[in-house]
Amino acid sequence: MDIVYFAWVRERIGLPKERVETQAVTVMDLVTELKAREPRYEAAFADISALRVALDQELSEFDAPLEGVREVAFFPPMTGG
Amino acid sequence: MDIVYFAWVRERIGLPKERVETQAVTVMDLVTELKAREPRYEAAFADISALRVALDQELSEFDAPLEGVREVAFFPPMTGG
Amino acid sequence: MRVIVQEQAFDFAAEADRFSQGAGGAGAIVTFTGVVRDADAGGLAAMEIEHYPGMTQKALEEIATQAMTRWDLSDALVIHRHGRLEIGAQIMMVATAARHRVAAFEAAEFLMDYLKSRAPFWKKEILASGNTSWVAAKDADEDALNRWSQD
Amino acid sequence: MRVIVQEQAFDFAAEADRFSQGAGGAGAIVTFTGVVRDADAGGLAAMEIEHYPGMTQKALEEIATQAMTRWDLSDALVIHRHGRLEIGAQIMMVATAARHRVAAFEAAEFLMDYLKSRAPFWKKEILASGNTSWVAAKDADEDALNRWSQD
Repeated sequence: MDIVYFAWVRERIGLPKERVETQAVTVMDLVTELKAREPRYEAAFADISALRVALDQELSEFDAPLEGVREVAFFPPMTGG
Repeated sequence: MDIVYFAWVRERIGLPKERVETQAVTVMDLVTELKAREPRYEAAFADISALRVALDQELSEFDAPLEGVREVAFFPPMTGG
Repeated sequence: MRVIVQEQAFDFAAEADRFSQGAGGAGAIVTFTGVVRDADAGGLAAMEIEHYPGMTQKALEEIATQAMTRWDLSDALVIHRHGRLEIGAQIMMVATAARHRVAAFEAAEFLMDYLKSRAPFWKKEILASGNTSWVAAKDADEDALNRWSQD
Repeated sequence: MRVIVQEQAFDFAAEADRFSQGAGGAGAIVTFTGVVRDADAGGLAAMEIEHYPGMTQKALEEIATQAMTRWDLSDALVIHRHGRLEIGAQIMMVATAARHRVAAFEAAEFLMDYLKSRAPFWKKEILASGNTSWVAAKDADEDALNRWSQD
């Protein structure tokens, strides 16, 4: 599964994209796995309410299932326009 | 005093502008004088609620005084834009 | 702030460009353009717009000045034509520039609502049949004005 | 309907002109242009806009399609840039064309509210001091979205 990061999430984690092997059932499970890895992940995911997630380029929720998903994206609230 | 007419008021009365000598105190008094003149004025001023008035190029009301006014304009509700 | 009343066509692109170049410090620019479209029932040949020469410029300037003050605009532009206009012709435009988008949108809508019901223009539809009919003011346009009344 | 995501500058006047030429049957055309302005506290050198390439085009097309349907637009245009933008540079524009002004205004505001909070762009302010800071999402922008929710 590909994970992509944008804006300060990307900066805090220190990379734009990575490939992970995971058995996580939901996005939240995946977040818990990532946070357990290293302090920079712990820091990036410290406040989930400050983050948004997209599954296969569609905005989604943290309790959404990951089955069949190829790309998970984490980023702060958007500031377009 | 100059009186100017626009849109269907002008068409109904049949002229764009005329000069009148009047002792009318308010716009409404002037309207009453004009209506007494001829059927085309009677027709144009039949329904005052369908008309607007401007005194010296400022939107005004039918009970406004005419003292010092040089130009009275009668017209239907505006449809600009 | 510029207010222009004229019979001849204006160049929307050039005006919009000039306006956006000059809107220093603004983060948001809104334009509105009104175009002659066919009547709801079809059969329109052209539109004839009458105005009150002595009053029009002054009325538009007052409205634009109000908008500038109320929304703290960095600039505002109003162009309105009169005379005969064919289908597809641009009747008028407004443009507003403000720091934030909400102010720019609100000011442009305010200008449009006031132009619709308070600027001394009257539209007459000239139909292909040769008939003509003065466009009636809409209650909805009068209602639209009320939202801007301040206590 | 056109949706364009690009790094290079766009020509607002030319785009607005092309849009208005092509908006057949529309009586009302609204454009919005967003421009890089100085930070509220001053000292901005430039803006850097990051986006999510795989998602941006699709997200903007969905938003524009929604607007086309909901307001029965005759046309809609969205252009959004990414990359580094200097003060005064145009960031993005939207344009809407409808029979009546209320629909054109509402659709443009809807597009803007969605772009602000739902399109995958992130703005970073680059200050003259060398400091950088990600622009925080505003509660007011999130609130602005709620007015468009349909039951």
